[in-house]
Amino acid sequence: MARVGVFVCFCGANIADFVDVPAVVQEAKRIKEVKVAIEYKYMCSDPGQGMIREAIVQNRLTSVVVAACSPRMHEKTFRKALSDAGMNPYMLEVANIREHSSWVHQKDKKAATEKACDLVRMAVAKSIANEQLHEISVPVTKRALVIGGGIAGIQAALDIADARIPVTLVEKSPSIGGRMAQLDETFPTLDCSQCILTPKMVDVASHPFIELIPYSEVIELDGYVGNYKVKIKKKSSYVDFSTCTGCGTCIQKCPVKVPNEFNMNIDKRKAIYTPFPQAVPNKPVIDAEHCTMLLKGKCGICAKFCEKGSINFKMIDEVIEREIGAVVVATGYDLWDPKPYEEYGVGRYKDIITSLEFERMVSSSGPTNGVPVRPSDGKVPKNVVFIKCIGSRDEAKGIEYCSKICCMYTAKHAILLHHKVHDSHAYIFYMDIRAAGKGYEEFVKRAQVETEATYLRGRVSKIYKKGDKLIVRGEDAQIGQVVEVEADLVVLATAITAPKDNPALARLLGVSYDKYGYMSEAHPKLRPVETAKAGIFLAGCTQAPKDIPDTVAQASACAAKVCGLFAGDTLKKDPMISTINNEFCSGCLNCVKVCPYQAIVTEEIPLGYGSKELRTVAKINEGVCQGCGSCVAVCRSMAISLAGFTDPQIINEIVAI
Amino acid sequence: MDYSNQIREITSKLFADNKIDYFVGYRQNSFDDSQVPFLITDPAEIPKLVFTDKSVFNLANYLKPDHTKRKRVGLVVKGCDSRALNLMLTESQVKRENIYIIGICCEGTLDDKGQKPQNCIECVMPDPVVYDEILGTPSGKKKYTVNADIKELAEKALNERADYFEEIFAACIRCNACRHSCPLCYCAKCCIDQETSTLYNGANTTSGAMHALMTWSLHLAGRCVDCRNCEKACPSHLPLHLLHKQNENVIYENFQHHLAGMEKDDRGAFYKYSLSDPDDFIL
Amino acid sequence: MNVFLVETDKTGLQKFYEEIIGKFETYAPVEKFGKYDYKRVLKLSECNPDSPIETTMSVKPLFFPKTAKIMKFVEDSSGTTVSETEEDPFAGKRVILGVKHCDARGLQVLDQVYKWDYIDTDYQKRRENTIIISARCDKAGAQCFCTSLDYDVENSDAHDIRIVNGLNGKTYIQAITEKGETLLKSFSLQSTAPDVAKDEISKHYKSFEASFRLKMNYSEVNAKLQKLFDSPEFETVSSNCISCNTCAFICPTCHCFKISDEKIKDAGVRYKSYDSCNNGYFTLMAGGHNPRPVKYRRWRQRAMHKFVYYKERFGVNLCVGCGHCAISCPVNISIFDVVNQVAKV
Amino acid sequence: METEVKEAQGKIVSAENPDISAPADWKPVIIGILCNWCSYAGSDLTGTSRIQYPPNIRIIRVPCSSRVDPWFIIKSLQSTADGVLISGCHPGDCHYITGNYYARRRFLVAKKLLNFIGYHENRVQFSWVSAAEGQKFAKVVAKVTEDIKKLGPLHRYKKENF
Repeated sequence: MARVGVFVCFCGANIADFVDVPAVVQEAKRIKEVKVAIEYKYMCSDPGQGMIREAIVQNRLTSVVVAACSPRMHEKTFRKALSDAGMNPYMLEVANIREHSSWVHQKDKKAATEKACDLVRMAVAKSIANEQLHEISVPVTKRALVIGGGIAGIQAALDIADARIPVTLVEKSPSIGGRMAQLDETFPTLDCSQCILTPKMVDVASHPFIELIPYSEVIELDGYVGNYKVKIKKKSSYVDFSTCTGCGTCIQKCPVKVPNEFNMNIDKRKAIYTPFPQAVPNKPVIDAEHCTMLLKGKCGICAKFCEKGSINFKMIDEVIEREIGAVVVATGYDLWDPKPYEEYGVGRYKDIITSLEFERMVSSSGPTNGVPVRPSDGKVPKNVVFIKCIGSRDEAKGIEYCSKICCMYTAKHAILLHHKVHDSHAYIFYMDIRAAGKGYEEFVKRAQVETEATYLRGRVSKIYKKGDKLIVRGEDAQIGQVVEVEADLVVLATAITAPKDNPALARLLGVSYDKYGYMSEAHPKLRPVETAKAGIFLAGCTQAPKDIPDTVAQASACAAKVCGLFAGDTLKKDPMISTINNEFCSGCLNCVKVCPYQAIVTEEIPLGYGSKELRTVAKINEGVCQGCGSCVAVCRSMAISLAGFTDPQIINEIVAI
Repeated sequence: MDYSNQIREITSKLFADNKIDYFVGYRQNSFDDSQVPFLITDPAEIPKLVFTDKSVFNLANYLKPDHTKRKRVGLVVKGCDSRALNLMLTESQVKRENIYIIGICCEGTLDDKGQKPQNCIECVMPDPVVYDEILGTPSGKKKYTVNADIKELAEKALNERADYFEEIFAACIRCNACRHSCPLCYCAKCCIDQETSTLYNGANTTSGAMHALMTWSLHLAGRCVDCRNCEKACPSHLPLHLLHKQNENVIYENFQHHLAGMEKDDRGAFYKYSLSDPDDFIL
Repeated sequence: MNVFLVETDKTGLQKFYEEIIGKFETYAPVEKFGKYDYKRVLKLSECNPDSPIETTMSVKPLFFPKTAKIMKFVEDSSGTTVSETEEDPFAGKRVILGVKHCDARGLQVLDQVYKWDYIDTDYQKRRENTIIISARCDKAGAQCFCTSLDYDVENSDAHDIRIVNGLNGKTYIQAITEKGETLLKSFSLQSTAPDVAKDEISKHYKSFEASFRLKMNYSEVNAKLQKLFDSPEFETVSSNCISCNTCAFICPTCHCFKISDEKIKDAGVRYKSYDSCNNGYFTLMAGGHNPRPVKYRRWRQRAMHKFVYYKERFGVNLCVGCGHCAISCPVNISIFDVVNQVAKV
Repeated sequence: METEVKEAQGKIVSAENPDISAPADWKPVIIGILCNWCSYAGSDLTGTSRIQYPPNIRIIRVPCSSRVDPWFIIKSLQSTADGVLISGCHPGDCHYITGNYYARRRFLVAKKLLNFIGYHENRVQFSWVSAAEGQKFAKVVAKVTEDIKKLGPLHRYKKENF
């Protein structure tokens, strides 16, 4: 027989002024199951909680109703009070008589009191159907998987590994480093990108807790938080990394030349190559699409010259499996292709380049040894026009969002241009200058002052050729006139986009992604690092465009999340999740279809008691279920119930009014 | 249409090749021209099998484990029956490899009075949508029309409609024949005949019947194939199709012309969603 | 025995019915959704009790309704207070017209169980206060087999007044019980009791008896069934049963029920409603064991209860041969076929 | 076709049955089923902001609008409620990613079906209220209460008087 205690709070004057608290207590006392009903000034205070504890023991209560503020406020406080009195904390129900009554019906005390009485009656009725629940513990495999070896992945891997947690770092290309390795200098400090990145890359390679798997991709992820199984496809490199010394002879000898994607195809690389000289691991791979030996079976020069015999043309893709507990996704970004800007002559005029091409040119290790040149004639440009927001903030041609970093890197490019070509002049067409960040505004100022660059506020309407010059026609909104600039080179600050493989990867991982292909965080403000799928975290531009400091910060946040997840031997979980009574389950598996977390799996159970025949029924994976109840409502045979919000609980509430 | 001979031939072969343990067909009733479902395990019974336009009952019902014990079953299906079967397949109630389906391109059945019933006149898919063997010539998918009864009722005043339905619910005796005759009501435990009366009104009151029938029809919303097994089974002759057809209309109009079980792997309308589902009824 | 027998004609009978409807709370088969059921009638034009009409439900619900409140309760701090429900809506003085004799016989059979062990006072009161006027069938239906059972259809005393359409165009109103006789007398009808009337009634019965399609040897079937509990035939005969419960709900003699409570706020009602042994979990026990998990066992229970167990305990056969179940069965299973097929061995 | 809701001589006539009426000061009971993350939080915000709304609603908390089985609505309408309001997160904002999309489908069909069998369409209403929309919650409740007041008492399929 249920024995319920009701504790009504005055909340100082907050409740008592607008609800007749003693009347609510009297009403509660009339309910059959209520054995004790008490009012107090502040139920959440120590003495208030003490009263609850005392009443529980004295009256041998089976459940407790606290009529006070919103359960979103003090549910945890009161649960703890129950726990301290030796009662299961989930036997608590909170009647929200403050936010839902006293504060919203301040002009009608009678109605507010009636409503408070009803809310108490509902809570009592619900609490009678409450069940004792216990925190769920899920075992964890303490190994993290980091997908992507750019600065985000590197930072996350290092931070996790430094906490002595093993990390598997998977990188798609032959070397880690990512986009940051392509950069020359970084804003706002103008420190050399390679100089700050390469030590970290080397750390990754040498870290005892990091397993680096380059030139590979994640192809399957199974399981749930703390207990994932991942399959990684190691693409065939045709070079045995265990014996290769990275001497580079093969690269020198290879006769096949291929556009070099690391340098934005400005120069060429070989068919056997390392992406860049500081690559980690510094072992070459063979580009199977271009190697004559692999394509036609002739050549094999590299193998001839390899002293270690590391080259193996028969190497095949390999699938490796790892058991992991958490995943950090750090797949970075792609650049938007400016082709839709036909009026600028993109594709027609060689001397219109993208910002990353410019970046590679001004890089001292780049294809032009650090000097920008015109692709058309190789001359050093004097007048350079930079156009911002190419693709960004452009609903018609590109994407709606702001790519966040273009204002800053364009200012950087103006400075770099000035440094490399002293007599040059930069013209910058912009929509706004977004320079929010530590030292950012100062940096833009510096660019404007130091380089004397001409900042023109307005959109470029057209670019046309006049002789060997490009005439950039745009509007200067500040003077309200059309201006024309004669340019040797035009640099487009193209937008950042999500990597094109992101949606496929997101589906594979079971996380959601937005319409642009960026993976979605669990909450835009309060859970920006987590995804909705427990144990999968996001770092860097895979979630949204961001600059290096933000990326690194998010990567470290991911590491903190992973370390937090792995802090104990088991994971503790809220027990308010679904359970399936498999005797009732008819195995239609519609619950599986509506579950947003893939938390429902199937299991085979005997057809009847002692039967050898099996039938398939649904089973909740406790580790994954978040307790939304979608499955409960679609279960026609009422086989699923959601702890804390069971059908009897809700119906009890409905009929108590 | 009379496919009796073909069905007998196919069935004999199925038994001879040991492909099935059960065959579910129809046999002539002993004293009038109606037909009843006929389950056979013995090939000697094959000559009794018939199939004509009096073969009304939706045999997919017999794939429930209670009847054929998850064994290998051969059965005859018309268009609507095959749609139900499709859903049973999607909802993992039967294994495709365990059933041998003889699909009939249905030309419409006849009721006791020799009339074509309304659901056959309005039939959207007379051809089988899933089968191993097809008999007859497919005539293709028909245009979906809103049931005349529904239109007529929807145009009535609210209180007239309410009166009408109250009479229906009052006449219900809650025998659950509707649920048991429906091939898609295969739940091991049905929520509407569960004895948890505080949740579901267990008593045979008007409100109890309303609760039960409404819940039942909502469980079949987006799944009902309009075979009208339920209506034919109802001892009180209640026009149960009204509830189902109403839901079907709403679903067809609002959710991308969804009709239950038309395609392989089709989920019921409530087990999927579209971002463009109507939102205008929400405040 | 002094027979109270009135000879009249169609018009006389109409007048008789009209008078009854005017004086009593009268029920008769009324059409709704294309089928007939017993409903309260206020005018003769609403119904047609002349010749027996095949109703879907039997007359049972007027005595054992599909649901009935059995008590009320209120819960408060002092505990649960139980009280009587308001007055029984079926307890008044009533007349039921157009009852087939099999339906009426069904009530006689039910009486046995209601006065045994626990006496159901509600039921007793309803029976006592009701006069059943029965029109003898002219022709047997396709599923009827009342004449093959253990009761004397010709001289059945299950109803209070019998109406017979004579082959000579006359109509005869005969009082069977004292209640009936009192009623007829109160209508100032005179017993004419001509011998020709008796002859006519007997002739009518002969022609009625000859119209039966289904016939069986009851005592043989009953005797055989007693030994056939383990007959494998039960599985065959029930193979196409879909366990829909229709047969039990419309049966004039099925009397299983379930109890359910409904509650709003702190007050509630306990209901008693029909249930059926064909229901898969009718016998499911709290511990999870179900002695009749498969349908052939449920059918065996149904057949044996109808034809063996009840007879053993109360001396009457539970099945009255009305054929309601076979007519309503969506897959046309007839209890007649079931018992005969099982007993064929 | 909906019947015109009549308000005759200070009495409120039931929309579903013109024979039933209630005095003008009759107070409807409305059951509100709110999702925990948006609408319940929004209703809390209404409280914290001290925005006043009619006191007829009784709120039940569920984790997500997708937890709401249509038979909760039916059960409510058969109990004391004269109307039901169900509220969840705006499309795309669901704390559980997709819950409200499934819920939306069920609600539409259930609402139409209830209307079909004779409940006025305003008896059962749905809203999307975010955690930030305290003001909107108050407005929704005021509107729903006003609508249901006009409809008069609900009498059909009520549990028999106990």
